[in-house]
Amino acid sequence: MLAPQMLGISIILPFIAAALCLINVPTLRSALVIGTGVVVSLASLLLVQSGTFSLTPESILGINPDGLIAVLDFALLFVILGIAYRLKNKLIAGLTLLQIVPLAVLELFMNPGENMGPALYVDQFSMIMCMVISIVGSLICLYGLPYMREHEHHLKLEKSKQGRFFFFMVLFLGAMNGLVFSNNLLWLYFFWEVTTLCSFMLIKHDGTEIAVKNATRALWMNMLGGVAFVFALIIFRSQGLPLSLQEIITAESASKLALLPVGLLCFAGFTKAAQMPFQSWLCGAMVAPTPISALLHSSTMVKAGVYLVIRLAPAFAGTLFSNYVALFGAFTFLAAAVLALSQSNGKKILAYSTISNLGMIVACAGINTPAAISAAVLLIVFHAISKALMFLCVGSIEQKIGSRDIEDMRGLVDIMPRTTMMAALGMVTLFLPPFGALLSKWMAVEASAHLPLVVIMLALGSALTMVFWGRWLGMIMTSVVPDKVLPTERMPLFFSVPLWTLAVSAVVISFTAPGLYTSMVLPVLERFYSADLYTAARGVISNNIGMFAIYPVFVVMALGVIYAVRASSAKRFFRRGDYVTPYVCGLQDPADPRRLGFKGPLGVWSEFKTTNYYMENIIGESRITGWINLIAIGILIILLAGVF
Amino acid sequence: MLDMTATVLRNFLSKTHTRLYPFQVRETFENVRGNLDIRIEECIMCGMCQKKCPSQCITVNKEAKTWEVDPYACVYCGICEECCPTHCLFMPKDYRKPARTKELNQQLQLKGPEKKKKAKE
Amino acid sequence: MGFFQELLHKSRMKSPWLIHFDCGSCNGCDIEVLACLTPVYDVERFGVLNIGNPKHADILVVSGTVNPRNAKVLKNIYDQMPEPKAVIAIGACGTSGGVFREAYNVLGGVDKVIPVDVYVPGCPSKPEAIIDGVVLALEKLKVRKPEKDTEPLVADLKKAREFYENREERQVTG
Amino acid sequence: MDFKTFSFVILAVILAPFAGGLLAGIDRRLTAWFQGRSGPPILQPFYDVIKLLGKDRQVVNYWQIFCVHIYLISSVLCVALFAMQADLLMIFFVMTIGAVFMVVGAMAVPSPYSQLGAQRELIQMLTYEPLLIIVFVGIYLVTGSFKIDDILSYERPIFLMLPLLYLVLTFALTIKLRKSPFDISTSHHAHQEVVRGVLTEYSGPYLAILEIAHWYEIVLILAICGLFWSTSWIGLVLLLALTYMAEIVIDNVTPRMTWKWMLTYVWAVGISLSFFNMALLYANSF
Amino acid sequence: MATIVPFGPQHPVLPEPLHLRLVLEDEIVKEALPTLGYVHRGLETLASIRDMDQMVQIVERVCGICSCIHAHTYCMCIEGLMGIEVPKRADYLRVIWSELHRMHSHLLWLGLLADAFGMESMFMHAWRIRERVMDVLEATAGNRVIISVNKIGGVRRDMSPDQLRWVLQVADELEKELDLIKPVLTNDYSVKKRTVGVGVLTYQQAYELGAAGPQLRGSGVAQDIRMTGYGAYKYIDFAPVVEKDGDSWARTMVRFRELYQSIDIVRQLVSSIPDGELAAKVKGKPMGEIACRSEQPRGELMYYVKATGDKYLDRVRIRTPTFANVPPLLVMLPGCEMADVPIIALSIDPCISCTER
Amino acid sequence: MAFETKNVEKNQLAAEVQALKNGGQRLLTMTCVDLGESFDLLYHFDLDLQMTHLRLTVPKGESVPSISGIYFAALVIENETQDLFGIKFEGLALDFGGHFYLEEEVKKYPFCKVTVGKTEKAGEGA
Ligand code: SF4
Ligand code: SF4
Ligand code: SF4
Ligand code: SF4
Ligand code: SF4
Ligand code: SF4
Ligand code: SF4
Ligand code: SF4
Repeated sequence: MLAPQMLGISIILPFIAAALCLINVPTLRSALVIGTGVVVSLASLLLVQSGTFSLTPESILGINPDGLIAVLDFALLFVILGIAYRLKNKLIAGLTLLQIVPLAVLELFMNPGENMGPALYVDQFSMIMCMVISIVGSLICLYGLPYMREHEHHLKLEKSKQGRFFFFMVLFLGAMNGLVFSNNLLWLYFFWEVTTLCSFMLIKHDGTEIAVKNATRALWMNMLGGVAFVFALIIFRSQGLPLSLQEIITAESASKLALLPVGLLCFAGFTKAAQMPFQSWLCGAMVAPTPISALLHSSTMVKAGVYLVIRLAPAFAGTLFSNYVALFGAFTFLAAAVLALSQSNGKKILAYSTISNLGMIVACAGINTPAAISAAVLLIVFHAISKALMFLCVGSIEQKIGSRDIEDMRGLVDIMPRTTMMAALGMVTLFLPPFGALLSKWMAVEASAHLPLVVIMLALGSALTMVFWGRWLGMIMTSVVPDKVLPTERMPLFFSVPLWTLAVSAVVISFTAPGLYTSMVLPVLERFYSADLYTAARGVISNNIGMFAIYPVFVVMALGVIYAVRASSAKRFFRRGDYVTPYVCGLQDPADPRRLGFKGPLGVWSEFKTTNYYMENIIGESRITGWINLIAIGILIILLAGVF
Repeated sequence: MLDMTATVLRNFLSKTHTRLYPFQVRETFENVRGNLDIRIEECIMCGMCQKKCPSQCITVNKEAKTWEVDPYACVYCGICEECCPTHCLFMPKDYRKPARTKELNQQLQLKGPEKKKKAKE
Repeated sequence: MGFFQELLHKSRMKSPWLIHFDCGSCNGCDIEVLACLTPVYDVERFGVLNIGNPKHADILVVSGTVNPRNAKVLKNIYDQMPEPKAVIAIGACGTSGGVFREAYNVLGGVDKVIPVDVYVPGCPSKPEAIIDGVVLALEKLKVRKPEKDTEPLVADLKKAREFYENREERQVTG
Repeated sequence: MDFKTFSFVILAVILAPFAGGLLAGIDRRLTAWFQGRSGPPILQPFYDVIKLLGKDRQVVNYWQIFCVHIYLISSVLCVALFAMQADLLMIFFVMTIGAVFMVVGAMAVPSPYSQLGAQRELIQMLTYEPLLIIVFVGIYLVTGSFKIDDILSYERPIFLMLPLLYLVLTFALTIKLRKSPFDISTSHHAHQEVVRGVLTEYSGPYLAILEIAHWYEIVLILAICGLFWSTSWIGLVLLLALTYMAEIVIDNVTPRMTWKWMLTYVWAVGISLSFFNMALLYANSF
Repeated sequence: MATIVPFGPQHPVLPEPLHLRLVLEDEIVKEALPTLGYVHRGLETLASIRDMDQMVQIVERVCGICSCIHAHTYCMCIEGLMGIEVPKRADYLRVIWSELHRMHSHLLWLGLLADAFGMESMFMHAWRIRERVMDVLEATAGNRVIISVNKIGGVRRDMSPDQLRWVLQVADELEKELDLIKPVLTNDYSVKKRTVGVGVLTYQQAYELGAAGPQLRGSGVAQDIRMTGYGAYKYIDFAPVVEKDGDSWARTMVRFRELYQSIDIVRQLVSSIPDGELAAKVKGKPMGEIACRSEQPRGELMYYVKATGDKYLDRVRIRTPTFANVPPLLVMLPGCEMADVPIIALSIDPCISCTER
Repeated sequence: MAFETKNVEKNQLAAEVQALKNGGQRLLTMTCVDLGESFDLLYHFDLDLQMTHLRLTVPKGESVPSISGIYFAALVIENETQDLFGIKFEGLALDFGGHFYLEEEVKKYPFCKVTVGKTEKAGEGA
């Protein structure tokens, strides 16, 4: 068993590789990124072989690890303080100080006591997270290689900033891996702050005014979470509780007393997971080049937030607080879906959809039944894969057509058929059965059935989701040239490898969801819950209130798709039919009946033109964000009050 | 909101208003202008109908002794019928049937007025 | 296959969907076409629906005179109907141009632009006559005729142009 | 799946379109009577579909063909799953595949009507989907399960506990049946500002496939309605007959409304009715 | 961000070929531009190849729906130029037929409006009761739609006492049937939801844009050409129907109440119809200029005739109400919803065939 | 019914029409009559069921000021006249450029007597 080594590799290798990336040699950098990706992915896969175990490293490079972490903590915070000084931002400085001081108090004056617990803890949940981070994250980094070359070419940069870029990208992977494996909350805190810093640096990567502004916002919001985190630590310690995640959630003692610090940790999780009212930092992050958005949205950063909340879920099971969390998550789910509906900016839609999905995950954690937690864990996986796919597709599309507005993507299938197919697949896997994301949604709705308010929000939100995905899916398929042979599309190798891998795995993993559930989710759940667990037999996931027949639906739909593809193939069709032009009340141009549009008043030609309904003046972003934030803050206050 | 319900239910409960044409054909009203025809023997080829027809769809050929109407251009106004001095034009009340091809209604006069002339002589 | 063939033919006869195009009619014929749909005549008894969309329709019912502007529309609508299809021209105007056939902006009847299968005379045609016309057109629908009318409208319009050129002569003889 | 269920599923899949078509025929006949006409033969929908199947194929692009087939398959699958007595919520989600692909098929065509229709269809989905979920949740609250076999074995008619939710379900039914006042995205005839909305650009065999898929859907939704009185055949038939009759009357006495009205009205009324019904349930259980 | 939609010329909702190019944003109409000319025949020029008697038949076919009013107005012009005194019975008969036309026209329109907002049963109802009027027309005049009863100097057909009694009977029946659907138009929530406040035309706008007929009266302007007392209108008693709101509902109500008014007028006329000649003798050729007006179901119709004593008239100019109602339509459309376009378009009762002649 | 018209000159037209509008007159329509060498343009107005007519005589080939700025409704009438008689209106609010009714295939200005065969005689006779 090489488990500890694998663990080490997946955390430390990215740190080292990241540092090496700073050497500005393109080939070396590519090799490093590819190499790290492959090794880390393999390591994460190998790690799965091992069972649950915990570990406290004796030393790292000969230094006492706890001490090292403490020193690095302070170093990190001072770096941020420096940044705050450079940005002349008092808020960030204040928030940093609010962490430095309590942390110092904690480290220097508060006795750690006996029960520290192991520093690292590995179970199936963290393994899943690690796989997602390592594999999806690496694929995104791979994709970054050609993307950033093109990007800097577009921006006509004199001096490449790619070294810095990949430094933070790769570092991010290491930090995330560390985060999910940490059991010691102080370690967790360190990695937590590393991701904050990385995300700040990445968002401001392009250095434009708006990028800096949005990065700053991301920083202070996340620092807010950091502050909550530190205070949670202090409270734990002052109450004599161990700073060990596993003990907090399993210990019987940690009932009433620990609810406040758990609540604070959840709060930290909400900020990181960009829950309402903190959604703006994640939307702001859209100014960054696409690989960054993809990384933040799919496999890292935001997932750290929900990871923590789910981890803590058993600690507040059955409390009123839990119900509030469910409500809060459901509200985010609904509100983000409404906002997504009003957007025509493709990346914004993706952003709001991410927030919406995270809201669902948080809601699941709040519903806090085994069904809900399974939904949450599975959704993390499925969402990461499909969302990464979507982002990468939108990135390629943007590089090709120079716009991220979905209205400009009408008829995309005629311009870049392959990418469009991938994007379509990405969307379908995000919102239609029998794919995993919908499986999770199904679980969530059934699990929340006893909470009327939550279930109504989930129902409304899920319908909205259907609308904004459905129309996007429809519009990229608008084929503008009816009988032209599809153009072939050439993709760079490092575009097509990640895209294909993600696309195939989105389908395959959805198909193997029952297996995934039994092997990876069930063991974790069994530790905390006994009743109402789902069982997966012969491709059917079921419990006493519902069942989802994955294999039958999959098989029938797959056959259906094959049949439909054959039926619609141009070769077969031409034998019996004809391609015609759309109906425009008889006003086709008689001279050129293939032209799309109609001959209108004054004999003037009107091109075909339609747009979706965004209802800007009813649910426009600027119109309702304020209200949404207000409600969200309200729920948040009630929620935090719920811990007492 | 549902103010139409009464009417609809009344329809539902009463006999349908449908006339089952073509299985039941209603007797056409008297004096309906359904078609245009001629008793060609009585025509004196005066050309009055041709002159007065607003649609200009009648052709009277005095030499060949033909009277011709284009039933697909005729608007069944009855002007010709009214102005015909011998009242040889008449309008049966049954409408003219649809057809696959357009055919003129051409009538050739074989006897009729010629006899009259002879009689006069 | 015999049985299915029969079934198909029977269904075609029993389900003629109409599209009505007012091609410059005075409304007299239009309202008579619409009157066929009303309770008193109720052509839905024969499966007739006024479907309104050429892509769904089997029978094109045209009333009114053709002029250069609506000729293009008429032709386009006809082209958009999938085979098997039939055309019924309604009224004096539809069949020949009626009283207006010598007006300067009138090309004549519907058959100037598209092939017409049934002519229903009258001004306006009686609803009964229109029903008869539909029944007459059903034969055409029964078996799909392979030939397609591919003559582009541009050529038709050229013919229309010629029609104008000698218009004055025709006026004198008319 | 044992042999009995399997044969039942096969039977359901085969019979559903016939039932749906017959229902459509009866619907047209009754509608005619409500309008004082004598109406088409009961088998008219079958003639229509067979005729459409025999028409020339023409499409604007291949996506249309793809999408109709997916729509058909998902509707068939839904009926099959229902016959298998699977999970209601799952059936519902499978049904959305079809609905979404119908929209995609309509949006795939660069035609203004089809596009407007697709947008409206999306709004209709947005309107009825939450309501259906809420109805299913209501059924769960009564019977304690989402699985149809459990629901069927519940000993009392659910209708008695969920009368208001049944009303909410009929909203969804009206929208799905494409009847006034909710025939907004498409309707049976094209007498509508968007011609026939999502169906505008389909013709011939593809329109026929859509029609057949629609029959499956109707049967499915009526089956769901039937769950509300599953304890006796008489009750079931009576409930369905009355419901359908009411649908036809409503269709005839209301004009088509606008989508804005639909969304606000149906959500407001539907959600408040649901809350009220759920409150009744809680009150009962104490 | 906009959607461009062609509306017509072949559109299932519009029975007639009118084209509107609509620019929509979230289904709100931002811009509407019309195209006309799909029905333009140029029949006014036929005056140069058809004599004045033949022109009666031609102007009847300007429009099939109110055909006899066209012929009536045209005859009024010629009679005015030639100084012909029309017999009183002819005047009465002309107006009875005109009012029957108004009834069938309004019923037809009501049906089309109902079809436009998807209320099929109302369409069927209106058209079913309209058939009764059509029967009367067919029996008395010999044709259902274009009745060809007018000629210069009088009328071509008479109505027998039996027929006159029958007319009264049909009027009673009609009144009963109308009472049945009256609450639907006045009360029904959904119908009002679709029509109230849709396509509002204020008094000022209606007046300045030259709206005509129910369009004008729906906005509160009490203008009805029948008040000038042409034909037999001078012998009877009635007042224009006026509604204040100026929206589609008001226009609907104007037309609906006019149905009752027509029934009333027909009753008055039938009960006081005098005996006498059907037509005056016509001799000679007209000379001079004249403009005559009448009230069609859709509003005021004006004929201008210039004659030079020749066999052919020099100029016949027809100004139809729908033509006058096009500018108000263009003003009402922007800002409405796509779903309201057919309702607004139908609320002016568009008849393109007389718009373009 | 006597037919009295008031003659106006081209440069007074706008002022006259404006005056009528101020007086509460409704624009009914306008009529164009071909007089051979010139056109008669008749403007018909209505107030309280009384008609008023203005007559403007313009030689062929001359353009006429549009009154669509005063009465928006004149727009359609002027476009129609422009199509049928070829009179150019200056300042049309929306100019269909001679394709209000007519397609390109149709002869220009069909209502002018010179272009229509048989009517020429009648025109000369007048
Ligand atoms: S289009 Fe894409 S690659 Fe080009 S500059 Fe923008 S973000 Fe960079
Ligand atoms: S009726 Fe008159 S026109 Fe006719 S033949 Fe006799 S004289 Fe001649
Ligand atoms: S009925 Fe009228 S149109 Fe027909 S031939 Fe006689 S006069 Fe001419
Ligand atoms: S008017 Fe009578 S008699 Fe003279 S040609 Fe015509 S049909 Fe013959
Ligand atoms: S045939 Fe007669 S009724 Fe029909 S459109 Fe022509 S003129 Fe009108
Ligand atoms: S408005 Fe014109 S076209 Fe319409 S019915 Fe009246 S006359 Fe006919
Ligand atoms: S004026 Fe209008 S309504 Fe009256 S007869 Fe003429 S076209 Fe018909
Ligand atoms: S309302 Fe709907 S179903 Fe009824 S006729 Fe119109 S389009 Fe057809």
